[in-house]
Amino acid sequence: MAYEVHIDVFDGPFDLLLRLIGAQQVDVYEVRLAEIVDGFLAETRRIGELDLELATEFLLIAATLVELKCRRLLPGQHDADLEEDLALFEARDYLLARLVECRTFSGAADVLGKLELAASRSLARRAGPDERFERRAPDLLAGVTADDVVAAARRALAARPPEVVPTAQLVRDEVSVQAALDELVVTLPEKGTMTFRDLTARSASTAHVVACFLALLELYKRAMVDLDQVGTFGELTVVWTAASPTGPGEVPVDDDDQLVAAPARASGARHVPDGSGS
Amino acid sequence: MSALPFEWRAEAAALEAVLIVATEPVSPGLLAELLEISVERVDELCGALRSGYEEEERGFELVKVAGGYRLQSHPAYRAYVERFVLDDAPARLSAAALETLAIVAYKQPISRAQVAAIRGVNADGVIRLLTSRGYVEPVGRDDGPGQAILFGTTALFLERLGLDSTADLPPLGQFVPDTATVEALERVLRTSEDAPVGRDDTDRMRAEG
Amino acid sequence: MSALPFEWRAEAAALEAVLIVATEPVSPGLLAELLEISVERVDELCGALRSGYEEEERGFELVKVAGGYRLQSHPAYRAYVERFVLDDAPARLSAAALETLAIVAYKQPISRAQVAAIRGVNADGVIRLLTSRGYVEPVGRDDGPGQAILFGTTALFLERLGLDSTADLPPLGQFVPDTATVEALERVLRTSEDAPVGRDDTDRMRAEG
Repeated sequence: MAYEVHIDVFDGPFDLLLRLIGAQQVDVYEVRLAEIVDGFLAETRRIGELDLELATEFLLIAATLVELKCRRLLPGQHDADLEEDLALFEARDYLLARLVECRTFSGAADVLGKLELAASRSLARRAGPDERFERRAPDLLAGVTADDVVAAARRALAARPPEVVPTAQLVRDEVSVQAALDELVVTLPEKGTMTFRDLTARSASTAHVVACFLALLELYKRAMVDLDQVGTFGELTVVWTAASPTGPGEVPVDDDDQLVAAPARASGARHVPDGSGS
Repeated sequence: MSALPFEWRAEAAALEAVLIVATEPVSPGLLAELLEISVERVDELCGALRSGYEEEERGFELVKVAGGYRLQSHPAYRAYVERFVLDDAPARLSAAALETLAIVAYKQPISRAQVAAIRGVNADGVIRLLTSRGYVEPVGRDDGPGQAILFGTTALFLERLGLDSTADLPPLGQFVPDTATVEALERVLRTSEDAPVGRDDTDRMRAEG
Repeated sequence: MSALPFEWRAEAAALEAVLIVATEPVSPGLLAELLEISVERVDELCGALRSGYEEEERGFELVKVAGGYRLQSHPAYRAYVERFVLDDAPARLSAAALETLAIVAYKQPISRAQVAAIRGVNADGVIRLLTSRGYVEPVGRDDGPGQAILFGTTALFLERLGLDSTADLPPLGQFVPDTATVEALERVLRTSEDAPVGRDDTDRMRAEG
């Protein structure tokens, strides 16, 4: 499945748009990136869950588009001095090399896909030796006890760390404390009392949970909520204490903590506290 | 194939295709259904294939066992097959394979995909090994759209462990150890067994003894 | 079998007997050892068996994949085999997964970061997927300061693609875009304002989509 864009100058799959721009059939100048991003977000909301692969693909192409567009928008060479020129050439060569490499591997991927399809038409013989040879095979369970089996089961079922889906880099700079604050001042007065766990149960990313937590601290600072936690790592309960409900945007945040810059690397996401434990 | 009447050849080849991928004897009824021909025709075709293999002195033969047809190695080449089975066979289960067996034992009936989800790696190879050794067997199919094969442990598995039924397996309990415990467990395992605790089922277990 | 020289027949039949009980591709080396003949002879015999099956239009075929010989159903009878084996069909890979797989296949051993640099996006999720499918596995660590895990393709990858070894991958060079395409890309990247995008250029290259 490929994500499709619907904008004034183009209607179709996103990667096709990139190819058309490459073929100079659509002027990158006329493509409004904001429109595409809005369309993508709307589509994501419609689907209800974030398809990581789709989102990744989207980002790859969107990033390339941004770079293409930057090149087009930059002033002509007359205005730049030599050093900037060189830097520009370097950046352009780098981008060109990257595009060429991308195309090369997507061509190779097509062929691998065809090989896979062709090979899937045959099925391997996997029957193994029949019962006439059974006694020849050594008993693999020699010396294994029921206790060994239960230990192995516990190991297999418990030892694996929970899967952490690295959504952090996909929402970078898009999660703001202000937005989280606006959500909270609508949700909290309605419910009166909520646990932080319930409050963030539907968060799409760790970054959003962090934003909610920072927004809560902001509200706490303004004495609009009460926070209660029974012991370290205990459930965090939030009680709305402000007199009247407040509308979105009416509680501004200091500019300094406006943006939650999510960690750039996915592995970093594991170390971001989920908020419920502080 | 050339010994067969021309119009039979495609049907006979289709039978060969199904029998080569089958891991259990296939009943004439099922073969008839698959090829949309009569059971009598299936028996005729299998008879023709069987005598064809015999005449051509092939290394495999077509036999009817347990109510179904199956391809198997010809008794004349038993010595080679035995040498191969011994050569190829691991002497004992790796830690990773034992974990897969344990998951099947406690979570049966369970599909390959569910085992893979718990193990975090593809488990097809290990399940194939466990099935071929008779510790694990297909016990049914999932109701879901994919109708995935569900696996369970066998009587042989219980016998080898000295248990009467799977109910006699030690209770799994609410076992959620912290990281330190897990690490300690793994250390113990590493030192008590010479088998490495493999994280990857795909590299098949090698003989250690 | 009858097409083979008389003195080869018993050896060829012994090969058939071993291959019919094998669950994985069997290396020519192991076959040579079992039959006490040379590897070259094994290859010759397998080649003869293979073309024999083809001529006789059998329902199975002999192929060399992942460094070994194996029997498999003939693609012509896929429909029957698919009807017979309900599950098991591994899910097809997405375009993004295939692209990452291609990068690992051609550039192995390669780290996650190197894959990400080529794809332009974080590749952790896709590599985890490919690892869990058994197509890709850690093969070592980088010497550099980070000691990054290096990934390579597995035997299963070769099996699933029907390749004998990674050397059989089509040469990467044939996928490099041609000069016209590269020039077109370069034109787009050119920043000079006095070179607006020419409408008359549009016919030079057609979009593939």
